Amino acid sequence: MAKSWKDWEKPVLELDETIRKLQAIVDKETDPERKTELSERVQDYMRRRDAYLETRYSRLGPWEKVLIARAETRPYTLDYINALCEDFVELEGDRRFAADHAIVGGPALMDGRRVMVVGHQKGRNIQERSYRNFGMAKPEGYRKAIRLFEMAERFRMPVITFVDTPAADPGVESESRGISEAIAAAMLSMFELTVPTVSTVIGEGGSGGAIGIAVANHVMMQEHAVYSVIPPEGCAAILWRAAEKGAQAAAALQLTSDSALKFGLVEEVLPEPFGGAHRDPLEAAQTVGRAIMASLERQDKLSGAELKAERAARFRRMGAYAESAVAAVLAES
Amino acid sequence: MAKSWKDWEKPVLELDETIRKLQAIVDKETDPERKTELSERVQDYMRRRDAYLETRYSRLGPWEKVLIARAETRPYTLDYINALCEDFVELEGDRRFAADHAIVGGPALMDGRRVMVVGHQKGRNIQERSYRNFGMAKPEGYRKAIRLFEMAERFRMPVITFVDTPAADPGVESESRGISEAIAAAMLSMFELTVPTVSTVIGEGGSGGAIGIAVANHVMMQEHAVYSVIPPEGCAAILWRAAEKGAQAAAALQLTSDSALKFGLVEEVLPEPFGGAHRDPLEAAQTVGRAIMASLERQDKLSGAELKAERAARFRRMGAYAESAVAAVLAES
Amino acid sequence: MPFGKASSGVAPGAFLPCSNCRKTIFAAEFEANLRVCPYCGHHHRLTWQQRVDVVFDEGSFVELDTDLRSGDPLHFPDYAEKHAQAMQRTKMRDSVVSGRATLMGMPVSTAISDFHFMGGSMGSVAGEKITRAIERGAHEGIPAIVFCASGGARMQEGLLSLMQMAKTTAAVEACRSAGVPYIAVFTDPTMAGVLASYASIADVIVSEPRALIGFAGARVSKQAQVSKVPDDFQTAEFLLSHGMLDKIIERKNLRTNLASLCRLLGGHLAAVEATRG
Amino acid sequence: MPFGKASSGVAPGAFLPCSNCRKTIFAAEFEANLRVCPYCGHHHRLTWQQRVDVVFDEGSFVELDTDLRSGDPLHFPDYAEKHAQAMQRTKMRDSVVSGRATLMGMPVSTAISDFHFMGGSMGSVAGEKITRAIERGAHEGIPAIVFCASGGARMQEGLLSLMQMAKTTAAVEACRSAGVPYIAVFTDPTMAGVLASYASIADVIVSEPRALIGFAGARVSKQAQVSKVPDDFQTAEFLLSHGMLDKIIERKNLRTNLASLCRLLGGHLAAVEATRG
Ligand SMILES: [Zn+2]
Ligand SMILES: [Zn+2]
Repeated sequence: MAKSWKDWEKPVLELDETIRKLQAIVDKETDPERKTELSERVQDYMRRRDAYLETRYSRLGPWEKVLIARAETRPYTLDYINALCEDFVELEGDRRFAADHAIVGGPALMDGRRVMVVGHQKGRNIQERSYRNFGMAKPEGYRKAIRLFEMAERFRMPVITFVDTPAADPGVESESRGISEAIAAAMLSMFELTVPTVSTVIGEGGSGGAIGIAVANHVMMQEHAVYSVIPPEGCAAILWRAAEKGAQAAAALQLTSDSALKFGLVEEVLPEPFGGAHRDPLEAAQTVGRAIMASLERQDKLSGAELKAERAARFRRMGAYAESAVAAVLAES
Repeated sequence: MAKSWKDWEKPVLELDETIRKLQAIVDKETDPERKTELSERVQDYMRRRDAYLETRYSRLGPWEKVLIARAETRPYTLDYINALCEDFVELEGDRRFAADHAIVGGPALMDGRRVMVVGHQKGRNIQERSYRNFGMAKPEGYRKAIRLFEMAERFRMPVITFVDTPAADPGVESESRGISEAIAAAMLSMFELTVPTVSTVIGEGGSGGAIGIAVANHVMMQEHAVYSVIPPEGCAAILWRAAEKGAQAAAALQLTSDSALKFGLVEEVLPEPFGGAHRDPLEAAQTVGRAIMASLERQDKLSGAELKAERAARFRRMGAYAESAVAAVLAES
Repeated sequence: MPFGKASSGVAPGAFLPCSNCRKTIFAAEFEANLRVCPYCGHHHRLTWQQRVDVVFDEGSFVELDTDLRSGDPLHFPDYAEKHAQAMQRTKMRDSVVSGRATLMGMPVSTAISDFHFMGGSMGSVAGEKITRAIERGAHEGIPAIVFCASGGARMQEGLLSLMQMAKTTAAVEACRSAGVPYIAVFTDPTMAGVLASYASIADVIVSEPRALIGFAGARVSKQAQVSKVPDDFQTAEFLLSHGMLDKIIERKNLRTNLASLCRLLGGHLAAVEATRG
Repeated sequence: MPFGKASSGVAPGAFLPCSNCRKTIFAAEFEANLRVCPYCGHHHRLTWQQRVDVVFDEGSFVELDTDLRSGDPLHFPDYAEKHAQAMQRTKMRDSVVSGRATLMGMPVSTAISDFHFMGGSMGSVAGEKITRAIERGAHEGIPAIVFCASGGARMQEGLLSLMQMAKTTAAVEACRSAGVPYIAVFTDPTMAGVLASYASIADVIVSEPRALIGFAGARVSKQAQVSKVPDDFQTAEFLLSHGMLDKIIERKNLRTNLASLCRLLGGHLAAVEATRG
């Protein structure tokens, strides 16, 4: 079982490095013949790399998607905001207890539209990760989100959320300050909105911590993102008393984007650039941005009451069960 | 300067004790003549006590009212709730951080009506005082109040508040969790209500801590209650660098009920029983209860929008200033 | 077999140890005491049927949504077998029973989780029943009362279970908009996905004493924590002192206290208005 | 006389020590740097006029409510004299100046507290001006921006001053109902009755660096406390980390940041809608 996305990406990273070096030589080469020859070698390497990526990424298993979703090179919420928004003012206060850096948010101008953006934020290096608490928000993070949702409602701004968290913070402090209430209240707050809402799972959609800010009219997942009721390691620990069987649990949980689409739990799976969002963050962002704007355009045609009703109905129909007296008898016989 | 209401109440308390003892003797006495004689002495003592109380309480100065408002025998919020409500379910949660025992509240049945009661609560003995934090609420107390106000709005229940606090808690913890925001948000929450509201200052109306839950359509003060922008000792400390000049400051601040009525800052002053509310808590409660019910009856005739507008207008007109170009010229010449 | 470990099959003449304090007590006395240990006051878990008996007017409960059957959408390893075994053992069809009842004369809508069925976990059927019970309150203008006893979302139904958190929350929103009282009663245990959705956003939240209540398994919370864990961590008493509960109510007072709350919040009026509207 | 202690009367060629770091600096450079010390970054207090110059479009500010005059309703000892002296010294009529201006072209309503007038304290006139400024925003559909610099309520007007807390809060409610952005800018100091009313319930709250912000005088808070008082207690940085502020903004960026906020929150649209309605 792979432990990191780098396990299979290593040959690619090595090829990338070789290509980079070779290209530098090409650039300096003055002899036209030699230049052409080297150029062809660069092209060849690139073809081989891309062929590898194409095969590899077209048959990624659930566990590999978990690892990619967790990759530290994967674009994070602020990367999408920076790529997609002309103006963004981060507002930090929850007006209750603390500034939580695992959820960021504020008003922004996206494609010329005023929107309220809220998303989980992870960190890339050790300091950042600690500052962002590994993207695990505390109650104050969700309460800040609620404040921003209410502000969006007041000023008639669509709400755009980016979901990317392993889970809500499970510590003693979070319990003391009501992490459960905060998550539930955040969902409730989203159900109360009469403005358009779009959520995108851009990495890890980790259980309650994810759904807390993912109650939208339109929910999307990036191709390699995952969305799960429980972290696969936690599931394996409970079921088989073996957290290391995460890959097995990932498969059982069907936490990939195609499964979520199949069960009708997301509206749209957004294709990622060749080799994953991390290979071309800008292209990934543009795909996400276009999808957000398309959904807003559709939602603009609905009244506030219709938006609210559509959102409730969206979640209302979720569930897999049978209901009929006949089914009941059959099930029990 | 008196330090306690007992300074002048001592003769009364002694007479009370003498009367009680003498009455016990009367009750046991079998000789009719002697019984009559003793009875008359009891009556005489009572007359003298009442005469003293009448004179004394008719000319209480501002500082003496401060001391009475702080008296540990004075009825507190829960005493009024117990006296006036048939059913009361205290709800403790602020859903944020902690249960605050300096503010109590919950739904109750008052004179057959469903109401939401919220009030500051002080303690009588050392343990109680510490449990109630001397009636000084922290942010969580005001946030609990907000929750109850919102619940009252949802279930169409009038809001009845009792005001009795030296001040909001000024500690480092309270600052850390936003005591200022909590007070301001509580006022804002009361301004949003479309149900009838009545507030009664039953003891100390201590600055921001008091007004936080006193934004009502109808605001009343008990005769000997005080309501002030700053504790007199604090005022004296700032103005004269002498906290012990509290009596002087109390006079300057005009913190008594008749002043508040004169300036149009309360609608009604509720007479207290002979010798103060603490001498007959039940009668005091009945007076308060009747006044609350009378105000609710009046407010019942208004729509939700009218109630909200009346409440805003009530506070909107408060202030003492002149406005005219002529006044401006005169003031500057 | 100590009390609180099973719900039936004990002869009334038997006597057995309390699973909490280990003191021995007659089965009949235990039942008469609503399955609260007379020695240590421990509130032992109830089945949904016992909960109905403790709280509602005798014979007033009518079960609804009885035709709902769980699927196995993910073909999750061993789920079908576990579910079938739980059905057989508990005579329930899933972890939640929903219906109508009266509470000291007042009509109410209710959903009751039973921990004995797969740890009271919330999958599609449980989520649907809870949703319907709360919606029924909203639509008919009668108070909705949910009794929680759950380890959380049911992982065997994957993301579908997570979505039940949002679905039940939508029902709470409907109840709020309708101005109908919605009350949650936490019993041992109330955890994770259930706590982090419909349970925590009730108008009023009460709990039985010493119930285990928390977001994360205690193991996870403590792992995640460098600082000291309080002794009463994740108990009802801990939650009360942290402002998350409104009241802790002993089982014997639950019926009258819930009736008071319904009356005070206007539960008896909402029905009248719903008929009018 | 160090900088930050007075607002005028210093020749531009003079040089004087910063009241915070004591380093010496030319008056002209100090003014050019918006009265922020180039050495220690200390944001020295501004007069209302300097605030207008720093934030609003040149020449766009129009003062309103100029005829409001304070009374002495309580005949409070020395109040009349103190007030008259403050008027003379500051050339203001009370501690707040209100009016209309444009911010990078957008019309806004504003109220500016000036600490130099009786510590920026809020009595009837200040309360009325702040109320009108916020109401004007609500009625005209233009963002309301208040600049706070106050020790709190003015005790010399007694309970009338306390009531200004409620009155200004009512104005904020009106602004919210109208869907018009209301922004508070905390500057050194923002305290007590001002902080505990209109200031803390703005849609967005920003602050200048290191401003003193608190409910109780630091003396009172510390007296009331057995535990350790943090070093940055009651500073803007303390409030930011405790979730009470949205952003700390250096004076030189205030203008563009406030304009961004107004635009993003739809301040430019509200006016259009207000004319329509
Ligand atoms: Zn026991
Ligand atoms: Zn300096």
